[in-house]
Amino acid sequence: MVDPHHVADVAVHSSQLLRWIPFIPLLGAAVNFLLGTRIQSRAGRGGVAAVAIGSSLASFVLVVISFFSLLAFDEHSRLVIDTVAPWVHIGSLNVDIGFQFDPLSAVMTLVITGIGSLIHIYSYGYMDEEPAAWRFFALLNLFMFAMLTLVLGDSLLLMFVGWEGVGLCSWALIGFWHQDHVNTTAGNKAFIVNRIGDFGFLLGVFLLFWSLDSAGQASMVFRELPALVGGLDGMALWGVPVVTLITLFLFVGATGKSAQIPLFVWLPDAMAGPTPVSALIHAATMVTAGVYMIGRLSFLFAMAPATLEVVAIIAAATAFFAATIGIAQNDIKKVLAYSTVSQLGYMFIAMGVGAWAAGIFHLVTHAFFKACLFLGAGSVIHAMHHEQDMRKMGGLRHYMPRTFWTFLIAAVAIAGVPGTAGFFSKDEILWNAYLHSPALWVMGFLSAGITAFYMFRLVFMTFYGECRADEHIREHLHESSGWMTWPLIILAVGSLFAGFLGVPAALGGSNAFAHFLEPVVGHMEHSGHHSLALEYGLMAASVGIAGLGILLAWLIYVKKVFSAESLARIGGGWPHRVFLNKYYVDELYGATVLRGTMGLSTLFAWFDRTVVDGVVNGSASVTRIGATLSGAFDFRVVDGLVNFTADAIHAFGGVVRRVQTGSLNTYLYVIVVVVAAVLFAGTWN
Amino acid sequence: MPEALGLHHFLLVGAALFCMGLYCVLTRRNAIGILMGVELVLNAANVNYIAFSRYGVGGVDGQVFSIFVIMLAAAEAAIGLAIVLGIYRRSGSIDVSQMTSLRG
Amino acid sequence: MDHILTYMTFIPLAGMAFILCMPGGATKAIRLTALGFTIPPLLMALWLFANFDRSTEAMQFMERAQWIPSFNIQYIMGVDGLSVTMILLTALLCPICILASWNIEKGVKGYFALFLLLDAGMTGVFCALDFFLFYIFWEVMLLPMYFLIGIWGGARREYAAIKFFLYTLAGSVLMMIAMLALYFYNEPHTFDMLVLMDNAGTYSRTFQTWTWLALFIGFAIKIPAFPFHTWLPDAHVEAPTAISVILAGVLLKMGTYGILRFCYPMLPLATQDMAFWALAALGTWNIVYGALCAMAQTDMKKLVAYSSISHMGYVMLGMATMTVQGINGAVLQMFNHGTITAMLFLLVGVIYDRAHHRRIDGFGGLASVMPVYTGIMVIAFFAAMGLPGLSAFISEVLVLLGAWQYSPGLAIVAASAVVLTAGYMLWMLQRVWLGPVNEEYASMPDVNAREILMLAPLAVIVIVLGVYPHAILDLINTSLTAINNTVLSAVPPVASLPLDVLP
Amino acid sequence: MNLNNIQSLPFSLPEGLLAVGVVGLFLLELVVKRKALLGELALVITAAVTCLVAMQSGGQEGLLFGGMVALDGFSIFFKLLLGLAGFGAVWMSLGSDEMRDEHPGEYYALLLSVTLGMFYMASATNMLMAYLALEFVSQVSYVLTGFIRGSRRGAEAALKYLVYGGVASGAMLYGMSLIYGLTGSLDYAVISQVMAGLGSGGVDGAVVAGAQPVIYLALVLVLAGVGYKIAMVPFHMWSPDVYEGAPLPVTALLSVGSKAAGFAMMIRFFYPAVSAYDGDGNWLAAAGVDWQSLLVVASMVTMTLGNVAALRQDNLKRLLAYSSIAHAGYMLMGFVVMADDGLRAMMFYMVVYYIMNLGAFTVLLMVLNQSGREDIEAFKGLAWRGGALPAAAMLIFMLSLAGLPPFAGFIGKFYLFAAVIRQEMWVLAVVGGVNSVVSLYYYARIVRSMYLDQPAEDAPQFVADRHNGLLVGVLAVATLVFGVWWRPVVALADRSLSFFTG
Repeated sequence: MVDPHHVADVAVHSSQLLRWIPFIPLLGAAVNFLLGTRIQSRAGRGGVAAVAIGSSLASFVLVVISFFSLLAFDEHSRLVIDTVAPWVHIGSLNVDIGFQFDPLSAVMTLVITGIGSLIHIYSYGYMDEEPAAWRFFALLNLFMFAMLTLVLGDSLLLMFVGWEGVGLCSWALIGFWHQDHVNTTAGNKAFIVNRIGDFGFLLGVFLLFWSLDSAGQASMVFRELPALVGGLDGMALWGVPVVTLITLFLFVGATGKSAQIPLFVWLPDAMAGPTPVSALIHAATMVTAGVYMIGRLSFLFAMAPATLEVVAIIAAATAFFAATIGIAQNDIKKVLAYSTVSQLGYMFIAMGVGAWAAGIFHLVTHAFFKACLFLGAGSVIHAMHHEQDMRKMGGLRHYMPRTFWTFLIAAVAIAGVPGTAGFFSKDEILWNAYLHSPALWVMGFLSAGITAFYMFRLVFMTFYGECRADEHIREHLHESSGWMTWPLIILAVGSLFAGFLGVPAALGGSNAFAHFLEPVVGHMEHSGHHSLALEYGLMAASVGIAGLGILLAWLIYVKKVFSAESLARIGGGWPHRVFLNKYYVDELYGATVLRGTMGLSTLFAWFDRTVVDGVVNGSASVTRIGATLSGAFDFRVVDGLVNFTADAIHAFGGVVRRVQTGSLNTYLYVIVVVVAAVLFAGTWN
Repeated sequence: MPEALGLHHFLLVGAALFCMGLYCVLTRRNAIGILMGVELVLNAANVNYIAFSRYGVGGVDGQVFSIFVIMLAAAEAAIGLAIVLGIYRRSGSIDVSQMTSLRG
Repeated sequence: MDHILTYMTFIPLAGMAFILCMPGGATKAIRLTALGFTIPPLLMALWLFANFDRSTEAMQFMERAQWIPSFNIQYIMGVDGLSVTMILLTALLCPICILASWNIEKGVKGYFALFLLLDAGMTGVFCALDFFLFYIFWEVMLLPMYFLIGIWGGARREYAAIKFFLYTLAGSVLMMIAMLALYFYNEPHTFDMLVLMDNAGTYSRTFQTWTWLALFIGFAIKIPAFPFHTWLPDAHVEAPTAISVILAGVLLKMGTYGILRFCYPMLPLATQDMAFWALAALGTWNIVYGALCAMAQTDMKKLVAYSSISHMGYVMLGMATMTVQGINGAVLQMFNHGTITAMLFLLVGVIYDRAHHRRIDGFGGLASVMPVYTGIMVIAFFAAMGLPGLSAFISEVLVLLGAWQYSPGLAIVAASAVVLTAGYMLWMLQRVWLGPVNEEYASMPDVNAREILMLAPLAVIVIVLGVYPHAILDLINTSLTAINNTVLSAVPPVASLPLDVLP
Repeated sequence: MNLNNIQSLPFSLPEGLLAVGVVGLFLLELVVKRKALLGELALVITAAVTCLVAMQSGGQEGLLFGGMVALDGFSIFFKLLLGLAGFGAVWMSLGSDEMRDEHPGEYYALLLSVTLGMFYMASATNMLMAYLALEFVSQVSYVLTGFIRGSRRGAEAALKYLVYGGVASGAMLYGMSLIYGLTGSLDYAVISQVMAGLGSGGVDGAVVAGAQPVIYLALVLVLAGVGYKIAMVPFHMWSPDVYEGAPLPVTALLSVGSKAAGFAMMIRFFYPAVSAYDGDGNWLAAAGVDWQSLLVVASMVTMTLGNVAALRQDNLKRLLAYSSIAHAGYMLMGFVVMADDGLRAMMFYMVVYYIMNLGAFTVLLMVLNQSGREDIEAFKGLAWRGGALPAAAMLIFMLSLAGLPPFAGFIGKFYLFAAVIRQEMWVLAVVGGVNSVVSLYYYARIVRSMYLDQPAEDAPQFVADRHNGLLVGVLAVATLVFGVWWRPVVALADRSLSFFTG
């Protein structure tokens, strides 16, 4: 039952170490799920945290070891696989539980386990009053497992396991404080919207599988796909090239998981979860799964320029619109959430223009600074006794200096100030976007300015000026513990320096990062030659607009040169209202998709109970329909059909009884009439 | 016996009797009247048997049959009258259209 | 082990006789006896599972005896991969259901006696290879089911019981007509299902079509396929927990089992003709319709009942595709649905035992009150949603994969149910288990050892089959591939009627 | 073997014993003090008669009394069944409270007379004999129906029965006269020869052309006479009223005995007498008269009407009356296929029907004895107030009547359906099937009442009496056993399907 297909032309290394990268967190999760309550009651919160942090760190260590052993291989044979067990082998479908480690997985796993471990540590400080800490840590570990499966899985199907697994953990962690209805509703929304994406993803997988099947050989295993997809050329379904359809379906999945238009609505709501969760899942790792997936299948997407065009346009729109929404939010986590959506848009712009490595690069730098921002926000929220409204903050830099400085560094990074991580990765994307189409660059360029503005609006509203919190909270304001601040510091350092992994050639670097990924994702060649001067000019422009954004924020929120209120009144106030209400997308979905589904379900249930069964229950169903219309739909349509028949037979029974009058004359009449009729009929022929 | 009188005349008489009997049975509401109708039906058959026996190829079988029928008709009338008498004693009426306690 | 199938079928029957002889007051002894008589079949099923030859599609563990020679009725028992899977499911669920019935107080003796009779009937249905014998077992189940719902059920139990009874009988009458038609079509007349299958090539297309329809309606009522499904919500809501489990876990499977056992190999031409509308399209409709109806329910059991309708749609769709993936996925889904929906009903039963109602809006915050229970419940719910890593994912993906090759349009509609399913499951989960604690149930005890004993094995199976589906797939693949090939390769019989030959 | 009157006597021992019993019981009533003895004597006689019949089985076949009656497998089969029906009725009468104080000698003598009449109905091979036997049975039945002196319902039922029966048999008599005129004989053997000649056009062509409507008319009229005996629609209307009005044991006898005798007579008339056997298990309607499709319709209408009307009955006797109408419809399914397997299925079904219907009536009798009521309310919660065993037996009988496996009723229905489907009469099969489903509804109502309903607070504890309980038990076990292993019954029916026509 072992996979018979071997890829002959690539030297494959195998290592049984690989499986432990996801399995150790899984083990940690299992221990905490099954024994967590006992551990916590015996050893306190520290016990469960130790299990979780330990397994996460152990996984990180394994990743590092794997990473270095990968570096030791020749550039073109950097692929390690670990086939654990056969999984599904039915007909042409042959999938094993197997993991693969290549440069792309390496980058992802380093981010996941590295930043993940930091956030585990941070969580110990953050969840210091949580009675169900065991459940929290178990879920975090389970998330690590699922995410690692997503990026290490060697087939689309196994990737999908991780893909939905992270969704499950996301659901459970968003609704972690499940006594509050708002939290669980947000969790459900996240899961269901993600499922819409997963629906697309599945269809993409099916179409890919069967197209490959009719092209000769079907497979879902990543390392076999590049050699096979060539057969898809020229195939079409419903008049569309299959490659385009496949990639579009897959991209639907990506829009769900990575919160792109039109499925981004769940991410802001997901901020209902504990802040470390927002940092880990809804900023640094899970939401980037879509980007990873496109990177993983870049050879396929490269075959579908039409899809890439769609990706780029949607991504640019997402980046821009999410940024505009970010301007008007007052909830500190909501601002960061829209910022995440916007930054994910950047990553997809990169994917859409074929700059795969640039997208992944931004993914990495974003993981650092966005995790840092979220954790910093968490630190603030923790200090403010779970107050998230920025209008009630202010001046916090005096109370929590370490949080302030790390937050500031991360904000500088995301704004794209030269030298920081954000600068390198964002410029790489903007440059590639410009090469593809200047219009895309304009969108990204504008978004960069807005990003700088709302980030510094956040910084200034939170950390500058007078403290607007009430007395009680102000008295208790304090810097967070070392469990929380040290991860912040490490992340801040990363935000400053991670960019140097991929310094572009124009700035004298060698772009080591892109080079490292090249064996996996390759790169698309752009036609035409562009001068270095142009590249410098664009760089300067984006730095300039970021500076402009920061300056504007400073003028408004520190110097109060303009009031924020007057800004909100621009254009009759409606732009602000639109931003504040997130372009009314939630309302739109509520009125169409949600209302439509619920209406249909109510209608069907009514139909089921009234018509289908009613034809069996007949006369009674008429009254029941009346009852239904007045709101009680628990009675009868499909069922009605059945009951109608029964009633009809019953009524017929009544007729027969009435003929049996008891009078002899009737009886005799019946005989005579029937016999006469029979005779008449018989002799007629 | 005149030439004109043939089998079919007897059969017509029989059929007419049969119909009259049925008519009587259907329209009478008096129990005795109905019993008389039944007698007519039986006798219609008797006419047939005897006619067939005389004109047909059946030998004396038909005549024997009719004797048995007469006997049975008498028995039936006796039983019927006894029942009717019982009913009359109890309810003072022999109108069958009143006897509808068993119905439905 | 000679005659293992006979033993499996008749040991519960012996148990019934034994229990009938016990004094009615000895409730505890009766429960234990009932449990005791369901354990040997389980062990035998496991033995079958271990010793079943997975490499051949031929029937195994065959038994054959004359019964009524003058009508050529025989006693034939035998299993292939398809039936072994179903037997395993039955044998597994029966002891669990006995455990779930531990709280029955009224008429204990009658309850367990009838339950064992039901057990015997179910096992017999999956073992029988003589159509007549199959029919007897099929019908034998009706009676205990009627009483188990009618006597031990909820408020509208009488309506539900008679509805179930009438519906199923209507289906089986048609089945009997089809059975006799097959019998007389074959020369010499026979009920031997193996012969009926072997001769499939000689049945004319018209004959196949009508017979197929008659059989299909009988089976569709059991599945239950729209619009024959309305007995199901009523029966489920009124039935006691254990009976709901059996109903959803085993009885529904008999519909699809029957289609695969009879319609496919015996009437392949008709299957080719009818599969699209009667199985694929109807199955897809079932999936979406069931899911949407489930969403509107206010009673937990009813919701689960409609979810069964939806999930059984996958089975219909899968088998209709006639791809290796689809048909294997369909049967795997039968097993998985059997375990998952059993868990769901048991879980609803657990709180029903405590709260004596099942209104979705009547609870809230149970997760805080009953953490262990909630943990198991989450596994069951997410398994029902087809979460990867749990068993139903594999079967649903296989079905949908097969469906895509068959008809991408249907596959898209069917796959949309992944969203709907998540919708109604999570919504119910939120309303019942999450949110602020309902003070009325703030002190509800968590699951006890007995309840864990009945839920844990199922939870383990759900997880194991998600990781190692070949435990079942290996069992069924050979048999199903053979059945599938029969249908795919069927051609109309060579015309041999004089009318066709004469000029 | 064709024997004259004297030679026939040794072969008429069962009938002789019955006749002696009838006369003896009349006379003994005058002398015997302990009246119960008379009933027991009747019981012994019916048992002995049944045994005697059984001893004839497999022996010589032939025509007795100069061709009046046949002694063949067919008649022995039915005589066995009818003897058992008589036995059952006597047994039930012994256990019936309402019959306790009536004139037992007279009553049991009449029961034996009916049995005797039925014996001759089943074996008559001459229209005269058939008519005489039929009238004999009918007239004694009228008396039995109104036997309870004080019963107003009994008297009303008796009168209705009498008038209805008189008209129906009068019609039959008229029909027979036409056949006599056409064929010149009362003897079935001769009739069949002449009919066959008419069919093949052997006689004058003109006669044939004119004969067909007459034969049709005659057959329809004869059908009225036998149809009324078996309660076939539209000649069924007496039966609900009579079943309800008559004493319960008499009702039971009417439903299992005279129905079977009616069928036996009908088969003899419509098969050996007016149809031709092709030697290969199939029968051809004589003279091209299509009575088959007429009866197909009658069968469907009969079962449908019976079942549908039974749905809304509360009186159990009446419900069972409609149910027995429906069962006549089922049995007609076997009648109309014009083949041996159909007749065999009918005969098998009659055995099964005897068992389950008699059982149902006996349970009803037990309930009636206890509560004095015969409506469905009397069964309420029966299983929960001491009547577990009668309730279980009733359950078996009801489900068997509904045709559910593993009970004998299913096997019976199965054979009927098999016969119909072999002839590819799909519509009839489907109608029969639908009817089975409909019928379940009212049978299940009784089951529901016994099991699903709780007894009323003040309902008395049910005490089953041993006498009736024994009969119920035997019948219940038989229903179960024949549902699983019915080889002997079907073998008997197989063996008995031989008509001796000389």
